Amino acid sequence: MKELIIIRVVARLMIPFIQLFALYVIAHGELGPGGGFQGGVILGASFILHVLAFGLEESRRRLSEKVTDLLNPAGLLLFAGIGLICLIGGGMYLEYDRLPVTANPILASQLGIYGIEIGVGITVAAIMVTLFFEMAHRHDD
Amino acid sequence: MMETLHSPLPLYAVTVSLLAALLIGFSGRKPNLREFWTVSAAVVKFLLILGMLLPVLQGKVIEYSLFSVVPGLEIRFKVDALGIFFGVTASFLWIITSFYSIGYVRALKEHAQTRYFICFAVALSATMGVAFSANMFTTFIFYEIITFCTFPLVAHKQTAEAFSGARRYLTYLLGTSIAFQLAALFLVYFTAGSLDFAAQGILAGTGSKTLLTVIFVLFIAGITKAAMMPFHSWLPAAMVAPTPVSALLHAVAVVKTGVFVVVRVVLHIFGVDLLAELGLGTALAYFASFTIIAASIIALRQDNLKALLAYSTVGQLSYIILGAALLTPAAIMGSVMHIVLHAAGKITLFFTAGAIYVAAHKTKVSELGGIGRKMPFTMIAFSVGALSMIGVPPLGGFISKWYLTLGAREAGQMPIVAVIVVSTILNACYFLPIIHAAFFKEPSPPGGHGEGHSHKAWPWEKTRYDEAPILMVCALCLTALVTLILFFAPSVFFDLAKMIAEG
Amino acid sequence: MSEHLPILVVLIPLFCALLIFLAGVFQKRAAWAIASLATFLAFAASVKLLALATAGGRISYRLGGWEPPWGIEYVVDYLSGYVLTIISFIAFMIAVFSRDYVKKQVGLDREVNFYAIYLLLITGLLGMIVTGDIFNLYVFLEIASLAGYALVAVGKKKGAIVASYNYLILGTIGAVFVLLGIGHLYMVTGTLNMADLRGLLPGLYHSKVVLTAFAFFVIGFGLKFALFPLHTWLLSAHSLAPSAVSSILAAAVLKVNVYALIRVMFTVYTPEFIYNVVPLAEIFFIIAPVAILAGSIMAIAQTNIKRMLAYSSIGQIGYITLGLALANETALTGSLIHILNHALMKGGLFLIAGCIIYQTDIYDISRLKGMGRKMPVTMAAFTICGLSMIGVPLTVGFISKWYLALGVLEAGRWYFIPLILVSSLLTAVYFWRVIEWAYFHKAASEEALPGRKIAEAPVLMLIPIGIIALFCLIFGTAAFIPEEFARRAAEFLLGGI
Amino acid sequence: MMIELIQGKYVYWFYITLMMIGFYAMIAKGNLIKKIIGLNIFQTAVFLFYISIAVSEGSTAPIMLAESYGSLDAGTVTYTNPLPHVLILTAIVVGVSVTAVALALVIRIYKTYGTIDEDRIARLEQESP
Repeated sequence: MKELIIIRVVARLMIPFIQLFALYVIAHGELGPGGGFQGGVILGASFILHVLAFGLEESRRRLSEKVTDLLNPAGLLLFAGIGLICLIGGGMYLEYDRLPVTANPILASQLGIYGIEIGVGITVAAIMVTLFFEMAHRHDD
Repeated sequence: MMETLHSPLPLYAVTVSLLAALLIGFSGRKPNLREFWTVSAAVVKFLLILGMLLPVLQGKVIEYSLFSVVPGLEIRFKVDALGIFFGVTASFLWIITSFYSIGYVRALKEHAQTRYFICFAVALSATMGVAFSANMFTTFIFYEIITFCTFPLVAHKQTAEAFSGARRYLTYLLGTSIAFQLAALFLVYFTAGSLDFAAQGILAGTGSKTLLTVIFVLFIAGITKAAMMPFHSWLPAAMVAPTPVSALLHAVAVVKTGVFVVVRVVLHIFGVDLLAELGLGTALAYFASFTIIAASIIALRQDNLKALLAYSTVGQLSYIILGAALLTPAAIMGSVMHIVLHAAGKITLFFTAGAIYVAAHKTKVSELGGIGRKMPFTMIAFSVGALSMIGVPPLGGFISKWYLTLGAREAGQMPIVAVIVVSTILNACYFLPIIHAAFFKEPSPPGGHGEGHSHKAWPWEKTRYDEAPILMVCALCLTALVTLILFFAPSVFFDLAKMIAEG
Repeated sequence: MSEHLPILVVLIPLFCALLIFLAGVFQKRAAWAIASLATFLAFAASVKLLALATAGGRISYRLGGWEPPWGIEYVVDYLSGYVLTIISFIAFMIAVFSRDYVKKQVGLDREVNFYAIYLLLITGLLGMIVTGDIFNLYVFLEIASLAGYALVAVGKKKGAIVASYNYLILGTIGAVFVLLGIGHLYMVTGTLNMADLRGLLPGLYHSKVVLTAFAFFVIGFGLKFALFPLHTWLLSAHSLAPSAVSSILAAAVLKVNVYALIRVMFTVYTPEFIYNVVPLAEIFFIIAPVAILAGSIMAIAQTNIKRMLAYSSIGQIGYITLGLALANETALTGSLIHILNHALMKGGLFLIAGCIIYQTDIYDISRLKGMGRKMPVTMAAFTICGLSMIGVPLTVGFISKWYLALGVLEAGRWYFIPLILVSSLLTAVYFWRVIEWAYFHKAASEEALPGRKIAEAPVLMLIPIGIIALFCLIFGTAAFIPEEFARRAAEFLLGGI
Repeated sequence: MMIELIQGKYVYWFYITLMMIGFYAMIAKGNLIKKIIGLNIFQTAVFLFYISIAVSEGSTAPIMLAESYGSLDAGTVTYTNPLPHVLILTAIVVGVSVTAVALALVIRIYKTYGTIDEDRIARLEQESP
């Protein structure tokens, strides 16, 4: 385990920055290059780095199966739910300018896209992690 | 134009035995109640049909439209002279057969009696459906229902032999009806735009000569229930069925449905004029003649009594087709009359065959020596039936043969007259020896035939008379009597036949 | 609210699938209830949509409020309303059926995943039906396909995983071909909206790119719905999957892919193109008869009941393609009714096979002796569905064959009549065999199944079967109902928008 | 003529070659993992095709620059068509999902049969149906 020490220290240092960058990419998606997909992948990668450095069990303790299982559909639900809320505002599905949170259509549209990018980001990250865990985990049963 | 009555009576006549089938199914545990349903349905059905007979005799037509499946395909009933003719015949004989069946299955303690009676009732419903249908689509449906619901009856014994017979039965009937009859239906609907029966046919002036010929051939090949050669071999195979089944279904309901549909097609799909113009009537007549002669010759060689009767049926059915094919009024009358006359005669013969089997456990012609002395009523009835088949006056069979011959002469087809004569001789050749043996030969010593019952003497040898159960004997005497009465008082049927022949 | 139905019909199963995942973390038992409810709501929405489309014609829904040629459009017209109703109905029936079946044949631990993936499959299928955007069609196609691969592998049968893998490989080839076809069309027209494409394409009908695109579509969707030489994946996938899955694959997935091809043929391209420009009909005239005959003959040779049903699907697909190729309204009506017919009866038959397997673990037809008495409801339903498959009058199978045959005659190709009839006979052979074993033979001695009394399946499995069988009869007798919708749809397809 | 066809449309030849390589691997390889690799090559070829149809000579990325904001002049700047990129983004996600499902299946196949060779699996299946 000793040879891992460098990796672990570096990983410990890097992971918060990677995650911060992921959040930036997600949040920035509405105006510039970036968005939920890319940000989600980066976010997921940070967890995968954690697994590589600290091992499956340690990571699972931090991010339990239950949480990823919940986050998987939750992100999608956020996406689809925002689309559905637009219906309440009298618009079509995913017509963000009619999002019934503000009267300003441009603001509403921005908020809607933010929400959706966040939803996509959550799901992509959670799926990445889930896939990685599933593949890395040896099913000996 | 004929007057048309709209009344649901035909529907009731068809469904009454369906209802009975349900009730029979529910009262399977109580045999007496179950049999009560069978008999009462038979009686009610007959009365309903009698109720329709009078208006039809006055020249009216009863119609009832049930529903349309899709535009152009309608389930509709129409009671005309031809339909009521067949309806009266079949429903009357059902009453008698019901009693006979009860005697038969109880005497032999058959298994699956409830299924037997249910299928029987459904088969009768479907037969009425064919008789009263107003278009080819309705006919086709009931035609197929008959096939399906008689399968369990034919396979009733559930032995390997019964199954192989029943499978052949189904293969022939279902196979040809799907392969040919359905194709004919498609073509008729496509060329004429309708499947309704009409007095002068619906195909005149619609398609090319080739197309109409193809349709006709498809119809004749597809209506295998008429047992025309070469599609006849299901009928002898179906003789594995219990005798009442053979009696009603294979002397009346199933095979008569076949010839009835052929007559329908000839008269009401094609029309006499069109067939005459196409020359198809004559072709069919010669085809039928071949079946008549060939079947009689095969019948000569049969030792199994029921097989003999089956081949005799094959031949006799072709008389009916022959009559229709000749296309002259007299021939059509003879043909239609033969439906009822052959039915009465052949059902008597089957009944006696069943009675002999129940009382003496004999199935072979060669075993019947001297049986007339033990079962005089049965064998007298047998003789009446056989003589009617041959066409000896004063029995019913004579009338139809007379008109057929007349019709053949009218049509100028002397070879057909010869065919009728030859076949009469052949009929005599296979029936008379049986009668002779039954009454004038010494009984064959027990044990002399068949290894199956060689070990002990039969109880009937001790007593002088050993008839089948009373219900069965009554039934077969009654049908023999009907054969006789039909010669002297054919008036109702005669009038109907005339109406049919005159269109 | 009803103006949002085109999107809701897709969203309901999607939301519920996510809900099942979410709820499954805490409560595994809710999965079945949610799935049944979702499919029922989708069915109700479909019925309403069909009614709306019948009354008022084409319904268009602009996703995100974007105008059609630019935004994604969802369209419900006669055809999609009709297919939508059929598919959502079957999906509902199968969802109800699954409760007991999945518990036993799939296992409790996979229950949540099963229902969620099932709903995703339904989402994909319904999405494929309502979408009016051709790329969106591809996305839904892949959603449905992925869910399908997963569902095939979900069962306990060993070979199912390999079957699923092969299905995946061939299915993906098919999907990529579709994607290529879309790319080619986009390359020359710059639009993805089906109606827009229809308007832009006619001038380009002789362009090689457009022709190539069409070939890609036919092969791509053909792979997905097992068009004859491309059917190999179907046999093991349909026969080894759990029966509820086989049922949805045969009844819904095949049908929706056929529908997608019809959409592309008639809405993206025009009848003028498919019948006059490309030799599609000539190719189908060769493929369809071979498929019909080969499917029926191979079905006769099978001893495994599910394999028999799988082979028969290939033949039935042949009927539908034959109707498409005949290029007249009657035949197309027949094809569309056959979509309904095959969905009902094959869906029903696989469920029935599921009932039998659930209760007895019998796959072999010859071991069904005496089953008619032991499982009367199941076998009665089997008989009805079987008769419908043969095409006996008063079942819906007769109606589709009737219209196909009339269409054949109208097209002047009488030589297909014997084909239709012969295949009916062959179908009769393999169904009658089962019916005879079940009803007219004495049951094998109990030793064959030690210590187990065979009884009827649970009520919740019987009800869907019963309803499906009943509909086979209802639509066979009151056939003017499906005929009305199918004929309108056929008229609409051939007549142009 | 031939040269022109190859030179002028070399992108298409490129993607067709790539596609056939992938197709070959999917059909001919016995190793289930190699089939999946083939599948990915096959899909990627189509993705490249899509991207290639979006390009037009001398075009820039379709990002609205600050200086052109408000005075949108379509004639001056040529953009790459962004739509195929978006479509392919979706298609890539789909492709990843397919790969994931395929790999999951291979893992289960390996656990059941102990091999990922197609012929051996077929033989095992025949031995114990």
